Amino acid sequence: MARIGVFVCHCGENIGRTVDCHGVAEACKDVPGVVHSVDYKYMCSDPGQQMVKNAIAEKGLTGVVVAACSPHMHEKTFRRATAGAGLNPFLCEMANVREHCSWIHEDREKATVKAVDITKTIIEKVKRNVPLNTIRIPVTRRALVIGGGIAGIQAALDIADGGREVILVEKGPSIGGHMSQLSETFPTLDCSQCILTPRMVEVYQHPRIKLYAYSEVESVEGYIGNFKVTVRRKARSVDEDKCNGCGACTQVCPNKKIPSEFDCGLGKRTAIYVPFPQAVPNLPTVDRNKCLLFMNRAKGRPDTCKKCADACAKGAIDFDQQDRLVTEDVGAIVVATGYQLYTIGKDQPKDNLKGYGEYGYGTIPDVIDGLQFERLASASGPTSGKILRPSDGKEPKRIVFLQCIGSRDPQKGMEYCSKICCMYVAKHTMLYHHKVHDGQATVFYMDIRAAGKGYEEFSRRAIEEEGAQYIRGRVSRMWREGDVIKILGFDTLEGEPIEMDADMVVLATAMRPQPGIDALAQKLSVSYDQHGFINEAHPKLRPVETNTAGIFVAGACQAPRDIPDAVAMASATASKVLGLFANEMLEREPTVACVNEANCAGCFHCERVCAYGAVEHKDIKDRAGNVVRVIAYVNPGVCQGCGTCQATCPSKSVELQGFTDEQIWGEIQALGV
Amino acid sequence: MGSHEHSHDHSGPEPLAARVQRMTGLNPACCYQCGKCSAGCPMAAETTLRPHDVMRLVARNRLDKLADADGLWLCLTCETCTSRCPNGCDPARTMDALREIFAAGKDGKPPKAISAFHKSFLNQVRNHGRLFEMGLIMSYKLGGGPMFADVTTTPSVLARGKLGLAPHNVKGMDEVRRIFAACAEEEAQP
Amino acid sequence: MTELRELARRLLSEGTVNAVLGWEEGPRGARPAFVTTPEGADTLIFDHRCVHNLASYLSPRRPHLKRLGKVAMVLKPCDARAVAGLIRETQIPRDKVVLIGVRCGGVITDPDSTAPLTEATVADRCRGCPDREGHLADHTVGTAGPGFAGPSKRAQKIEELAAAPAEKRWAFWQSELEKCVRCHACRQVCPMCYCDRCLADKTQPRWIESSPHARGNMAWHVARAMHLAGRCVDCGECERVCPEGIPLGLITRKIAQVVSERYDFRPSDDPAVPAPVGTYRMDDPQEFIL
Amino acid sequence: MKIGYFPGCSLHGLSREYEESLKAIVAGLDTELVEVDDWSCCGASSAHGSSHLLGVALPARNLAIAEEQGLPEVLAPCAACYARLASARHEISEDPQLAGRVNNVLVRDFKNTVRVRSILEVLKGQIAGIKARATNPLKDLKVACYYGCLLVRPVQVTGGYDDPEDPSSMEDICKAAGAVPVKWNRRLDCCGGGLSMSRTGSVVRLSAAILKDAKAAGADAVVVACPMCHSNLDFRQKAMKHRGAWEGDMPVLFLTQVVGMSMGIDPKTLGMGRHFVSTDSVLARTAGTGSGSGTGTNSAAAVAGEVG
Amino acid sequence: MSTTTFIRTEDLKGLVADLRAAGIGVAGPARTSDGAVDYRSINAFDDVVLDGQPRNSLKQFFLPPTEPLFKYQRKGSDVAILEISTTFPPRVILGARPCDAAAVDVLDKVMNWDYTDEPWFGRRAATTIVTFACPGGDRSCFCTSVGLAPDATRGSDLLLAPAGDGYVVEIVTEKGQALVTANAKRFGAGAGVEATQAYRDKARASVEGHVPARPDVIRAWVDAHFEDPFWAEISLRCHGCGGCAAACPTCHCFDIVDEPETLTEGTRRRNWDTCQTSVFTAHASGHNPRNDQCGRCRQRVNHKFAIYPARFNDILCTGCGRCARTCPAGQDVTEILTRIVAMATGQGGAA
Amino acid sequence: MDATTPAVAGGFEPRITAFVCNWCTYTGADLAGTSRLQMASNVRIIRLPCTGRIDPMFITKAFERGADGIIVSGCHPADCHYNAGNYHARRRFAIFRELMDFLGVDTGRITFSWVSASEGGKWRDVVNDAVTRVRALGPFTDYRKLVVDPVATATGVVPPEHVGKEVPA
Repeated sequence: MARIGVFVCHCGENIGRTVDCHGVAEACKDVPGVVHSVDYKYMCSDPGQQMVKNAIAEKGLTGVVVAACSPHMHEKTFRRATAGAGLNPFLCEMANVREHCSWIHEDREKATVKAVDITKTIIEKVKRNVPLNTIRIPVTRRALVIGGGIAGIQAALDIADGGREVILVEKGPSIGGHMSQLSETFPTLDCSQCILTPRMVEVYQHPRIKLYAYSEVESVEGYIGNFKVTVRRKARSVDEDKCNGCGACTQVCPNKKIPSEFDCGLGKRTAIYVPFPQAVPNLPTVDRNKCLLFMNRAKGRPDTCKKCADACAKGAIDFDQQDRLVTEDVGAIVVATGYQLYTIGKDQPKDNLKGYGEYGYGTIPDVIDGLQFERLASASGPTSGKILRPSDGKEPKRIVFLQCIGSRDPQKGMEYCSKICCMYVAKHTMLYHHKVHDGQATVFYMDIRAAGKGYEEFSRRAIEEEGAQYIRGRVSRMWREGDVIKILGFDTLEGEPIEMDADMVVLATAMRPQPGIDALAQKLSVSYDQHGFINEAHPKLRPVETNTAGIFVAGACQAPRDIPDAVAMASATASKVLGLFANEMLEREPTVACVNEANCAGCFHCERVCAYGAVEHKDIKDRAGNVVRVIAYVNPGVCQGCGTCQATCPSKSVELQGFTDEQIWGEIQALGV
Repeated sequence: MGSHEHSHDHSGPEPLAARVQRMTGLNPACCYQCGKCSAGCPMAAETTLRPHDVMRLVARNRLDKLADADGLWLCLTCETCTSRCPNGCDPARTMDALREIFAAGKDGKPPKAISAFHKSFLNQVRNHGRLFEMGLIMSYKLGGGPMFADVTTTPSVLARGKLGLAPHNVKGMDEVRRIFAACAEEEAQP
Repeated sequence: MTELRELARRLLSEGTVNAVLGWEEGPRGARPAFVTTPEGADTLIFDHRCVHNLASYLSPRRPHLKRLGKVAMVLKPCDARAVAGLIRETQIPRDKVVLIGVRCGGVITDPDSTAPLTEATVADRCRGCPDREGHLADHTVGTAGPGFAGPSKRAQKIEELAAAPAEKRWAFWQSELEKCVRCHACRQVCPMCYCDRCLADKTQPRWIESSPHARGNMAWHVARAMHLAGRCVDCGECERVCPEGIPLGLITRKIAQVVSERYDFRPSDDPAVPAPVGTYRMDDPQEFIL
Repeated sequence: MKIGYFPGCSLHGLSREYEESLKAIVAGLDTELVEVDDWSCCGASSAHGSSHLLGVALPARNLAIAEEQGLPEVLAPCAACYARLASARHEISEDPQLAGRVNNVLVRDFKNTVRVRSILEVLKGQIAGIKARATNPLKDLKVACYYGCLLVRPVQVTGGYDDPEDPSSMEDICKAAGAVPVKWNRRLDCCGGGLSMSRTGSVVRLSAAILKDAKAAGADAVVVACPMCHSNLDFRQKAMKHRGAWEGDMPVLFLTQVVGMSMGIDPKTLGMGRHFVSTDSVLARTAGTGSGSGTGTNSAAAVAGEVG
Repeated sequence: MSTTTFIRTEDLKGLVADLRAAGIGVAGPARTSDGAVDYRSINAFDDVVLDGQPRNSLKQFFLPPTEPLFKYQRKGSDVAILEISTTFPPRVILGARPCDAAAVDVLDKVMNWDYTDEPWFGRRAATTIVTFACPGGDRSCFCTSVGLAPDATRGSDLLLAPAGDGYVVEIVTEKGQALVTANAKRFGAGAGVEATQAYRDKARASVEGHVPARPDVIRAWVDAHFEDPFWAEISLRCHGCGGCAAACPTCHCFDIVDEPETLTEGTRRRNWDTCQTSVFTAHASGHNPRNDQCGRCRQRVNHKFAIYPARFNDILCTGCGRCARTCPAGQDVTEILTRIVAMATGQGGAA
Repeated sequence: MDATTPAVAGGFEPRITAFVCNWCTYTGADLAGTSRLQMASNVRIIRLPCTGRIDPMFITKAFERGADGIIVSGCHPADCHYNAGNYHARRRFAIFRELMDFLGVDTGRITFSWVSASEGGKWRDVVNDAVTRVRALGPFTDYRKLVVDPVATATGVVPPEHVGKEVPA
């Protein structure tokens, strides 16, 4: 039989003014199971808490109801007091007679009746409460960072500098990401590679960072503090231990005409290649789709070309290397997979992206995108920093930049603003102006979004000091006539149509998440939006956490981000990870779901509604070891306690502790007439 | 019963944007004035009312400015604006709705020549069920169209057997007239 | 029929299955049959009186049937939806049962009736049923009649009720539900009710009072309707077996209409199609929410 | 193959050569055109600009009749008719309320089951047949395929049978007929459409730009699939000259005529003589292998007698 | 006592009117909303439908599907019990079937076994059962195989059988006599029992031979074959729905539950239950002695034809055939009993 | 009258049970309190972690126990603390509401709303509207009548739940 103590708080005048607190305490005395019912001026004061403790000891209470303010205010206080008296803290609950009663009603009689009801509801709940214990989960204090761009690099370095091991997985042959492709960065125009390269080297040399380049996450199991990650280490065809990065192999490769991914197709590379001179790790990789030997093998022909192997003094070339799967235990994961650019061609990866036929579907050679322009402007780029047209290598004297290509365009692209284009277009006009002094840069824009430290000043400089012509309006059509590009536009400020000729056009195409992010998100069971960007747990207050505990997000895989944003996010994830790793054990509220194994029918409706992937399949075996039933098991480390599973379970075989059906039934019962 | 009352009592005509939205199901506020429509408009050079101007004036409730200009009637309904609009605004359909508003005659008048042409055209259809081109030319002229610059070419048209001299009346004339009448009646309702 | 018997005989004699679930001629018309020998295959029948949804027998709630071992089951296109449901909800592994589809042009309501299958006698759920054969079966036998077009009498009754004022509906359902004696036959025959321990049998807490008074009956039928929402395959068994003649099909059909209208879902015999309850779309209609 | 056929007013009036050539070629393509009974005008741009409902109801009447005739699809060769019919179908299917209003106005139980096909869509499906029957392939005839506005856009209405910004079906059909499509820029620009009578000046400006671009690209002829475009580009060449906007003569052919020529059909049958700009130059280029009349005379008198 | 009298149809109608006027409830087989026939409260004899067996038996008139036993109130740790009356106002059931009337008499034994069931006998005392001799049944009827007959008087207070323009009335009990006496003007001279003989013979012929009339043989076989594979075989098709038990005039198992109404008040109720469901024998421990349908199917036959006979020397079955008619899966008691007799007499075995 | 019955001063005062989620509506109701927004006192809140936890049976049980009206309220779409609980609840209650309507329950008695933690004012409006609406509908006696007070039978009246089954006197 329950022995419940009820403690009604006056909260000074706050409750006492409109609620007859003594009357409430008296009314509760008749409730079956209540053995102690008192009222007091300030329950949360030390003497008030002491009253609770004393009553627990003296009356042998099995449950405590404090009728006072919102549980959001003082639940912790009174649970602590309860625990202090040796009673399980989860046997204490609060009846909210302040926010939900005294503060919103004037009529004393009505408010008192309501306060009694509220208290009775909680009495009935507490009668059915059971002792719960905080869940403690061991934490593996190593982190996985997915993506070796600037965000991933920053996160990895910060975590490693914080004293924890990091595994950094990069799918490309080198870390560095898009930032390594940039020429200069806005708004300071400092050299991108100059600031990035040292960080890349630091990663490589850091004793607590294990770098898996040319690798991808194969699968992820487990939950916060206890992930098991399988990484596919793709075969480079080069023995990492033997190779000394001399580059002799790349010199002799006969296939030299492969468009370089790093140079966005504007430069060429060989089939065995290092993507760029500062690559980390500085190891060549054989592109098996382009290597003559592998092309021959694919056709069933004998190996002919082995020039690279012959050239290698270390015997590091290994054509028979296979992909390897390695498994790592980690306690936290940072997703930093970055972005790709919208391509304007017809062959868009998703149906709703139609490409830009009116701009020639990207078939006009001198229409390039912003990243290609970066490569042209980069001193290490295919033109050694000269702005030259891809079609004929001439210097364009009239260059036109179009903003919002694929951005802010729900019809053919994405409705969102890609955030960085306004700034990099301004930067491009300046770089162009610095390199082609007699050239004219024109920008078609819709709005200039330059909210950032020094950003507005920077974009104004492009217009005011560097001669860029800004035309407010979108371009309707472009086509090629002879060697000029005809542009049909409209100046909405002037109110006139514009037909202009350009030698080169740069499209500021939209930022999109990396292809395959959806598959990765599914492996991690984190949610993503309709564009594929990873969802943060809360847009304001938990911007670098995902809805899956222990998985964090940094950089442009969450939304379009510029470098400072990405770096700030990365450091934020590192601080979250280090915070998580501060303790060997993780403590969690015991408000988690629990399966009644005898009752579970194994329909897995719970699994379908669980947003966290907390429901697992559990085999029930007979004595002979045969599986006789498969039932649900809720992993308490993963469960967040929403209880959707319980409402969904047809046989009510899963119970959310702290909000069980018994408890809620009692509450409803308490309100009966 | 509810605590907040909703009333449409504040008098005055319905805002143009709301009216257009009611007619077309499109939200004129979607236009962010990028001008891509006008950039591709074949009539942009001739008209003072380019598609993005139209969208703006609708959003700003400027029935007066729209009524003042010929632009609406110069639209070729080529759908270029609609096809290229990044935000799905459909200026062509919006202009249809505006023409409809003005054709009803209560809010301003369409330019004589173009209006006369459309009137003649529809009269032909109402009276015969199909277009009687010769009849159209005649009635257009009588209805106030400019002295037809092509009168000189008409004989050559006839000579090529291109113009019939007598109208063809469809059998379902009653139905066609009923459609005209029913539409007029339907549209007349508030 | 020969085709069916031949197939059953073959499956049994080759040892592919230990038993074939089908229909036979019983003392009171067609009834479920459990054939365990090749010779027994000759007792199998299929005609328009084979109304029973045998999928219920696959439910794991029946240990006495599990002992038969691997079974083949004869199924109508509508029964296939139930089997798909059981597979979808991980109640039976697809590879543990052989499915013999029979082409079907509709059944009547009473397996003991001698009436021919006509527009007048066809079971209401068959009106408008587009499926002549299921897609789930391993083997498909027989030929099907052309099927029957609407109008469904239940749909008409639902419309009639919907048009009536709420008090009328309340009165109608009270007069019907009051008849319920809570034998739970509706649950027992339902292929989609497979919980070992039904919610209605749970006592802590007692959400659904076991007493067959109007209040307990209301709670039971509301819970049943909610549990079957988006899962009911419209086999009509609950209504057929109700010893008190309560028109339970009106409720299940109504909910099916709601689910179909709101979420564009109809019961499917494809186990891969997710059920509409347990999934969501971010833009689901929510006109009823303030 | 049987397909519904909605000629529209122009094909029975100013552009009867379009119908003549269409009928001539479908015979060779094993296609039967079933004319929509007692069809009426689609309302063109005049209807939808004055009453939206009328603009939907007039085409819907024709679709309803076709539906009653049991026609699953209807070919509207005129691009404007196609646009009106297809857009009526689209709007009715998207808007159940509009569907109800249309049915009320029509007093017909119209279920909106008839698909509307453009000439490009239909001929694209027959490319193999066209190739097979091109006994007289138009070798070296350089054509500028002109789509104009309404054949391929907006894509919601057309259903996307061709790319709205970079279409290829007309080129494909012309290639099948042996002609050589040129690459040019103004394939999708508007010719001035319905303003032909009321604002000839605009039409002259727009159409002349199109012809100039075609000429610059080296085209021998412009190919169209719209009576309005044809009228503006062909008939208005004279006015263009008057106003000094255009020099020279650019034959403007209907796509069906191009196909017909490749099949070796008599130019008279194809109505080649009805054009204002002589098609002789085109016919001359294909003369060697042509059947029958060789150089078609394009004098008005030569054909006037035969058509009433 | 077995005297006869006669009532004309007109008087029967008048009798109903008289009873109603006197505030006495009258029930009889009448049409339900879904077109079936069931025992219902009637206002006039014209409501009575005599063709077709009522869907349910008379059981629910004496053992309702749910009935309150008492109400309780709690205050603090005190509990107060509020008794519920077991005295009921008088009523007459007109047009009962002999098999249904007999069932009530069969159940009197168990209801008066280890204690006297007050609500049951309260209702029994208040109720006069006027049975109409059965016109004959269908192939599932077998009353003659369990010692009854279409014109059996067991359980009836009066038995009516049609003759001429009315009914020959057999007065079976004193309660029946009291009804006749209280309404003497409605009864009078008429044809004798012999006038109904053809009617009775025809009815008897229609039900005979469906099940061998060997209850002793059945009982012996059931007693001796608890583990026979026969039970597993017949249970295969059973859904465990309990429809048979609900429809059965003699199945009488019940469950007792406390239903709280508010925090402090509630009712103890008695509700129908059936041995055909898994929860019927489920123990709180989780153990279930009858953990599959095989045991449950056996139990039903066992209880009716062996256990009840052993305890009360009576058969817990009146051969009404409702279980066979209602079974959704075609389980048929006539088939089961016939096969048992055949097995017992060496003419067959489990398939 | 015991203390649990709302004061009846000149008319019917409905009893309304509200099932709300902890993160949005409960906190929104807290905000209404801290903002001292006055509202009708007829609503009793039962706090749950998420609308996804709310089972339709809670509602039938509350009706059984004499509630005249119900409020179900949680986070706006996309705001769910648990990502998707409210989406699941939305489907569940869309169906439940139609079911109740079909069974003849006036759906005006059941209010569904999204009230965020910042919408104290909206919570007040939801409460006041629901109270006004249910007050107009009157007490939900239909549901309460589903089972009789057995005390009545102590006087010898036959339980009306047997109407049709037992002959009334």
